[in-house]
Amino acid sequence: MSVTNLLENWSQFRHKHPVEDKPHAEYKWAMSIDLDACTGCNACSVACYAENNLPVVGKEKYSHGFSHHWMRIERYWDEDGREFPDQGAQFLPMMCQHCEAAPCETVCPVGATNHTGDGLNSQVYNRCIGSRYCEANCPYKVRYFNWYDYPTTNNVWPEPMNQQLNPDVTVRGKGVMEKCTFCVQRLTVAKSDARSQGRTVRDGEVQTACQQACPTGAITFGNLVDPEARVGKQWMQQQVELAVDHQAKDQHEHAEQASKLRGYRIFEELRPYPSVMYLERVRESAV
Amino acid sequence: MIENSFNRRDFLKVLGWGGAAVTLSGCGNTSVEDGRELVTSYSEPAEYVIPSIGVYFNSTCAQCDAGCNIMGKVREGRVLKLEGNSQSAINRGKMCGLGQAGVQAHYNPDRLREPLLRTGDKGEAISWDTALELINAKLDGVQGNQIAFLTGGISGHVNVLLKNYIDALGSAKHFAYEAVAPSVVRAANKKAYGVEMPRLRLDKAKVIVSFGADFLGAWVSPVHFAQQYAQFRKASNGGRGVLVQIESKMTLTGANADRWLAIRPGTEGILALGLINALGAGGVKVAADAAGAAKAYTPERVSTETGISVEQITKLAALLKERTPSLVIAGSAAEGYAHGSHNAAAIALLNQALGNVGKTVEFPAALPFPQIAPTVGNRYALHALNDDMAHDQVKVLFNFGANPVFTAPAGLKFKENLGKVPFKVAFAHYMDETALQADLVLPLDSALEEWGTSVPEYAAEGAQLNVHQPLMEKLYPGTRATGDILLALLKLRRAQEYKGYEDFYAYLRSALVQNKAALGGSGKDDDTFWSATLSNGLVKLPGASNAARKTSATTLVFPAPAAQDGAYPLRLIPAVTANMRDGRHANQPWLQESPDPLTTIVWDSWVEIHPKTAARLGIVEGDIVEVASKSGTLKAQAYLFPGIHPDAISIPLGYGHQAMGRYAKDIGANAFHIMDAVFDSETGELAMHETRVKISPTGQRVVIVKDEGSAGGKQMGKKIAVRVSSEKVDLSEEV
Amino acid sequence: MHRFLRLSVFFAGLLMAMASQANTTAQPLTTADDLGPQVDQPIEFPHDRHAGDADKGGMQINCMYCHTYARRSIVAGIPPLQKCIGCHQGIESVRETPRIKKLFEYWEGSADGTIAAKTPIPWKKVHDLPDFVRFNHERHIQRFYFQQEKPVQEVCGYCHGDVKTMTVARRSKSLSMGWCVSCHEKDHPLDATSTMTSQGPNDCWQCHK
Amino acid sequence: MSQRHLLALFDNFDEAGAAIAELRATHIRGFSMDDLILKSPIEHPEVESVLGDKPVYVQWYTLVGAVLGGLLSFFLISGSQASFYAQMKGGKPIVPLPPNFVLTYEMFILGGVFITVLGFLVCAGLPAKRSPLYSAKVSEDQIGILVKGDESAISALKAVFTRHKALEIQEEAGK
Amino acid sequence: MTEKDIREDIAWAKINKDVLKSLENPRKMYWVIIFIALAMIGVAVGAELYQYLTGMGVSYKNNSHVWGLYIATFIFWIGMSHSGTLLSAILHLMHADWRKPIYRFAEAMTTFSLMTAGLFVMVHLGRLWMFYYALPYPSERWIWPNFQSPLLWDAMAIFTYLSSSVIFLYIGMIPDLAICRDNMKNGWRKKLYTTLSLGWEGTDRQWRNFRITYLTVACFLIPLAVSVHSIVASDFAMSQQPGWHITSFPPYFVAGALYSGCAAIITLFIILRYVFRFEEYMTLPILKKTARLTFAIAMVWTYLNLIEFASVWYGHDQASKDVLIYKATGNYAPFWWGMMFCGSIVPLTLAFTRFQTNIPVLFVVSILLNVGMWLERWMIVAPTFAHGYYPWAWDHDQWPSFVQWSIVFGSFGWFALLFMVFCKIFPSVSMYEVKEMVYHRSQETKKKELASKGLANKGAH
Repeated sequence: MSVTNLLENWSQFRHKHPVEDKPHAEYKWAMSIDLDACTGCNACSVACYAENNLPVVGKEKYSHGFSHHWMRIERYWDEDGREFPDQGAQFLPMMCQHCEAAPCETVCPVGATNHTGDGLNSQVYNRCIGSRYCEANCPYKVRYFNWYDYPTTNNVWPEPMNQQLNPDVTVRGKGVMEKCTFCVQRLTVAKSDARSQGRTVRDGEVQTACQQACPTGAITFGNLVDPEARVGKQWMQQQVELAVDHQAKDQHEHAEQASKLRGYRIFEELRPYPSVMYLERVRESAV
Repeated sequence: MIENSFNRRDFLKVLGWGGAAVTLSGCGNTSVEDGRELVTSYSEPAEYVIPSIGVYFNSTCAQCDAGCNIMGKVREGRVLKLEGNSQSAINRGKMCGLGQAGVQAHYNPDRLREPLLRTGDKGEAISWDTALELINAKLDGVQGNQIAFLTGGISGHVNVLLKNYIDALGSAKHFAYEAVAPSVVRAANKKAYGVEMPRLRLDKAKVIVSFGADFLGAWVSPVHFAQQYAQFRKASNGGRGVLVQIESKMTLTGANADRWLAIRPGTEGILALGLINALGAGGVKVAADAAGAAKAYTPERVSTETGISVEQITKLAALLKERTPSLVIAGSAAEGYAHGSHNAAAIALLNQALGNVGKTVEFPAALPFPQIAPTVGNRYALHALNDDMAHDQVKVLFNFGANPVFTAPAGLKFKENLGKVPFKVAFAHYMDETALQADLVLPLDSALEEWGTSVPEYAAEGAQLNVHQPLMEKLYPGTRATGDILLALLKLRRAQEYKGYEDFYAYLRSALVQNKAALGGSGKDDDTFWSATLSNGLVKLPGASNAARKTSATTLVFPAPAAQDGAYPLRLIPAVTANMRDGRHANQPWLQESPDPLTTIVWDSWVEIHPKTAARLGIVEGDIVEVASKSGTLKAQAYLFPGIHPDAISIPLGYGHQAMGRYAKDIGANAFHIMDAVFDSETGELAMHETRVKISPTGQRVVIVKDEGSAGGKQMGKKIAVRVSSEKVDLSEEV
Repeated sequence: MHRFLRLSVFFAGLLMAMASQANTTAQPLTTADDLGPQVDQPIEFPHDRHAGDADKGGMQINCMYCHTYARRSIVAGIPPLQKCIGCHQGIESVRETPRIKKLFEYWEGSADGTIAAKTPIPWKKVHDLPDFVRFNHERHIQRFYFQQEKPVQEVCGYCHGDVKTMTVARRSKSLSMGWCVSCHEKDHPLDATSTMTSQGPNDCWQCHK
Repeated sequence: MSQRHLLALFDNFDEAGAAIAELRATHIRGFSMDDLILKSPIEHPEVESVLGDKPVYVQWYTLVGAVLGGLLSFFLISGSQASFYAQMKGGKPIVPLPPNFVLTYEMFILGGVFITVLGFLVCAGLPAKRSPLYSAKVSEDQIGILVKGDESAISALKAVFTRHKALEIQEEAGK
Repeated sequence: MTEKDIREDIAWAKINKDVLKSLENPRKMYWVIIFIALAMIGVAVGAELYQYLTGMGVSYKNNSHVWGLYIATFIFWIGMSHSGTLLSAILHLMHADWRKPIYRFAEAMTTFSLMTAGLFVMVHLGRLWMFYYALPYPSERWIWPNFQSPLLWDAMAIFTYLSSSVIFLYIGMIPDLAICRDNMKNGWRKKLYTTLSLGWEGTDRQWRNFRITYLTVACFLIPLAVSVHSIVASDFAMSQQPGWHITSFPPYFVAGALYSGCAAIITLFIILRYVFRFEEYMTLPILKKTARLTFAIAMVWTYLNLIEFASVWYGHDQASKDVLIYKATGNYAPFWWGMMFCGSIVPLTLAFTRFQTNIPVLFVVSILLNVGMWLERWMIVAPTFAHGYYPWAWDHDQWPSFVQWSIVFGSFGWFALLFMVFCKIFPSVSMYEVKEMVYHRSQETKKKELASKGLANKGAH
């Protein structure tokens, strides 16, 4: 940190990063979730527990809202007050949206949560001091705090269950915030392998745990920069753009093709520019 | 990939914990250290072993009978995670939550570690040899037909050994019992189509009418169906498929239906006939006999009996008429009544009338090796065994992992009858309710430790043989694989025949290698074939497809209309949830903590009540209600749930264990124990939905522990989970 | 009046000094050697004999001949017992020396049966980073050894010090975060595949898990 | 010729003021007005009319301190933000001005306050050694005048003080 | 105004004597207070230890409701600190000399409530032992805290404010310390005062620079105080949450701060007056003025409060509107209405002259006001968490645990202890300024009398 460096590269440090004027170089990890395919079966959530060393907190703690499901399945009913929910329920997998302009990043006093070059919203456990401002400022409430020291709590990882812990993921102690990482441990390995072969990661080469488990393939994950990536094609086809708070779907002037689209992002209007696009659930009109 | 078994077994040894427990604070190191941790490496590692890089081994998921093929990620000799095997036609690389939790069955801290012999009311650890000797001794002088074997669904070479052992003992009493198997539907299918489990092609259908078949949740082969469902939705065969679910309690599948119809419990068959009638009226060519059978079922009558509006019926009929092929499925909700098989038959007839047979209802290949074919479990078996025990017909009982003391309805008095059996041997992973009653408990290897094969009853394509292989060395030296135990027992009877086999692994290997020609390994030398088989984790079996068979309405018995009972006004619908099933996995914490998809409740059981009914009875959410049936009562928290018929309440099965370790014991209430012993009139299967109950608030109230927040399932006008009607979008255009 | 001027100038200087001090103290001493404790291993392995220079009686064996995983994995790995035996079976000259005897005990099992045959040697970890740190050997070897073709002992030496002169390896760099960064922030010449900066990564998640 | 101190205590300010006025008027040899110090329990700005007003430089320290504080903080903060670990915050530049201004503002004040106090100590000559003659009365309710003059002047000074009914006159012990 | 703020014929020597007495023997009540305070602290320390060792979970917050009473009480104490500045700085600049007898303890209050507030920042952290990560110091790690975070601005502002007000307090005390020095018998206290008074002798030069310095620091303190609480406000206003993201927050917070501060001054005024027998100096007229000031600020606060509701109500942000409705009707309603009552209705009593000098009434009222202000802070923090943007994460029945309550409770003990100890060691009434006050006022009256006798021109000579 020297003042000379500051003055020399002033313009570079004044860039709004990474949205708008500074596009992503190699990778921009993003996701799309087809709510029409999602059956709410919870496979993704359990897979996440297995992959990311999530503690099982037990009934008492769960009742206080100390649950740790980075990937939670929400179930919504129609609010039209009919006797039966005869259009079924609506399921929504909700995890960290890895916003491009993340509200959580700016407020962390120690800079434990930052934006990475690949457009991930990083959470560095051993830097976190537990002020919990990030969660306070998260519109989706998808950050989970270690209210207790789970590694040393009874029946969380009793011998030999601790042998199942994933060595690539830190087991968080008390007092740190945590959240979905898009399985960064897998991404890092994939990127490293790709680099050794002098290329970038191919589409489908790396999967997040939830995507890998999902029986209906509702979850698509990939590199938005890569033109071959399925996720990119989906975003393109749904005309959803990353750093925009008003998508083609919302514009009234060309309503007719806009109505054909079903891609949307939650809380678009708050301008966090989330990296997760949801596809509206479709319901048959004939019956 | 794998040179020889020795080498990879060596690889499966657990290594020093170098970098295994990565923790932020408390345990584990948080600063640079020197010489604290050990770092070891295998003395003779195989080429593919690279520290810190996971190696995948293929095996088969043993969490349910669907037989999904899985890969275990192994590092430093520890299996870390289970993932789907993409070569599998069943699950195509995917997995359900239940399967994922398989590792917790393996690492469960409450597993049994050595053979236990009952002395008084406590168990005493004994050696395996004494245990086996003891069994042999106890068998002496007992006539064969007084020796009974109670198992769950069982297949593959373990099944072969079991059969051989049974017949070595001169017994014929093998009771295969599955508490929640679709056994009535199997029987009905057998009659209708000639096969117990026809292959359902959801992906080909344009309309699916499911009578309470929870094929996305817990029915037959959920992961496989889920994938077909995805294609069915994706408009892969032109036009997005329409799912209509007809049931009295909303299942996960029901929650995903385009139209969910709350039908009066037990009247599914009537509606099916009503639809046939309506179709006929709508101008669909229906076979004369079927039309005749359905003649009496006018929409008005059906409507009054089922509670489904005439409009709905006609709409549905119209839909079925215009969009073909369709598929009609009879599920556990339809079969769970005294007239269950009549319902199932009627529904099969509807399929016939719609001409789906052969289109969306196909027929599985016949298995070339009958001896390894699955012996599927049913509920009649329990009934039969129970009678035998009641009449002191059973002197020695072998129990392979089934847990009837937990799952038998109170009406059967199973526990008392079990007490009459002089010597009970339980093969068990955990000290569950049944093992507690046993005189001798033999601890089993976990599914991730043992060798074996299995044949899924519902194979997606052709037939297939699944390979189970260890993903890790035994956690406890004191446990043994089912196969090894059976082999040892057999050696005590037929030493000559089996002396060639050092252990079950040797037996298995030779058994497969001998038939390698039939297993697609012709020409290969034994080792190559064997290692190829192991690395694939499954063998596709060739087999001629069965021919379709036409059903006829002549044998049809008209399902009885729903009856009322003043004393017990409500009907109990025991819910089979994807996580808990019949409760054998209740001790896997991931499953306890992953919220029930519909109620989002965790770590407890609950009583689903329709808000209308609740209002009538003055019950609000969180009330502890007493549910009383003729055979028993239980207390549980009430949850107001719109997705249930007002004449019914629903309680999930699998909770309320009295044993099975820290994660299962005393969690919730056991709905099995208030079920009346009513049986299906044709098959004698226990009718799961025939229990009538009354409920009353006890005055206590709790805050339900669930994931859903104070807003309930409401979005409060926010744009979170959005739904669009189908004519607005065209999915076929999408990526 | 003058005193006041002098003083204000003095304090101005003081503040400036503080500022520049704050700047400079932020720069960690990059080459600082920070010698870790002696770790006594089950067998006192002589790195100098194996990897040392010829003139000092070493055999100049490439580090990655034994630590073979370094180029393929994030960990360098301890050579399997097999590897040691592979060579030493053929070297009768040293067969009877105490260390080699010990080695063969692990392979063939000890006479008193305390050590079973083919027991992995319980080496102690010398360069043991905190659990939440992900240091990737592969990346560093790939970049400096394969792409920039630096001599292997130099490349390993960046972090492990001059092992070829030690018997049992001993940590000789601090391996602290600041120490890592002192190298990451240097401008290294770009390698073939990197489309990123010529510096080491500065993003937390590259090294923290 | 050696100098001696003299401390006269007065009941109220008017007499003290008058005494000073007279001292100024009558030029006593061997005594200069600069050697006169007024000590009072409370502040008497009026004294300047008789002593002549002396400039105060504290505000200059304030200025310097505030400016330096501000600059220092801005550059330290921006500089550290622009370090090798550029903490990327989605949608924000690495060196964002508004937050830095907030902090600059705080440091501006901090610097101001600290250096002002420093200036005060310097200008007021604190901490100081006790002057040879001191009476606790001046911190209570009396006004003290401390003068330094040659042996010769002492008597004259005394005379002036007594004339203005000094309650008490302390004298430094002779050498 | 006929009755005088303070007797003008009061002898300066007496002033010294009376005030110095407060350093010697207070009434029994003093020791009672100290004892109670210690007990309260004991409870809190126990609770904090338990929380530190077990984890934040024991305070019963949860994943959507991550902040609780700690932050609320933190704001409360910060707010409390503002009155000191108000009395000493603002009124000083306005030459309202009735402040002189009471500003000293007001400043002490500022300092100590800031220290208390600081504690809550710590208590609230999940990893207290890693606190130093938040400090901007050049570390071997090469990383700095995130200067974009309002929390860091807080830290900076509070540090500045604390150090400045300590200095202000100290500078203002130097002449009095000299008095203490001159009147103390030998002993540790004498040493203490001697060192602290820096050899002050009240020379003309010292006084001259003293005046300027005091004035300058006062000038700095006012914008500083305002900035501090508006920064605390920006912790919320800068965030995106409904009910927080409100433009009028900073002024609103500042008003609230002054409000609670004045209320606290009344409380302490009454206590000190009794405990240290300060009836001569902390007179009813002064109390009356303070009461009136408080009333004025109460009305300002009420106004800003209504403004806030209005701007939410007529704004387009549905979410914020929901939160507002939830506050008034949801399960926080009792507290919310309690706040409205204590904050806006109770102060009306201060409008009546009869009550403005009625000590028991004022005592009760002033405490009620602070209860109201504490509730206000809680109502800012909690409902937004319980009823934020994301319905699924709503959490209406989150109730702070005993741990939280006892730590909050104990903080009052902590404050009381610091404050009372201070008043025992240092003169809590500024002697030299009371003298100035008396002096100037008597000069005034003299002039008046002379003028009235029409002998003004004679008196001039």
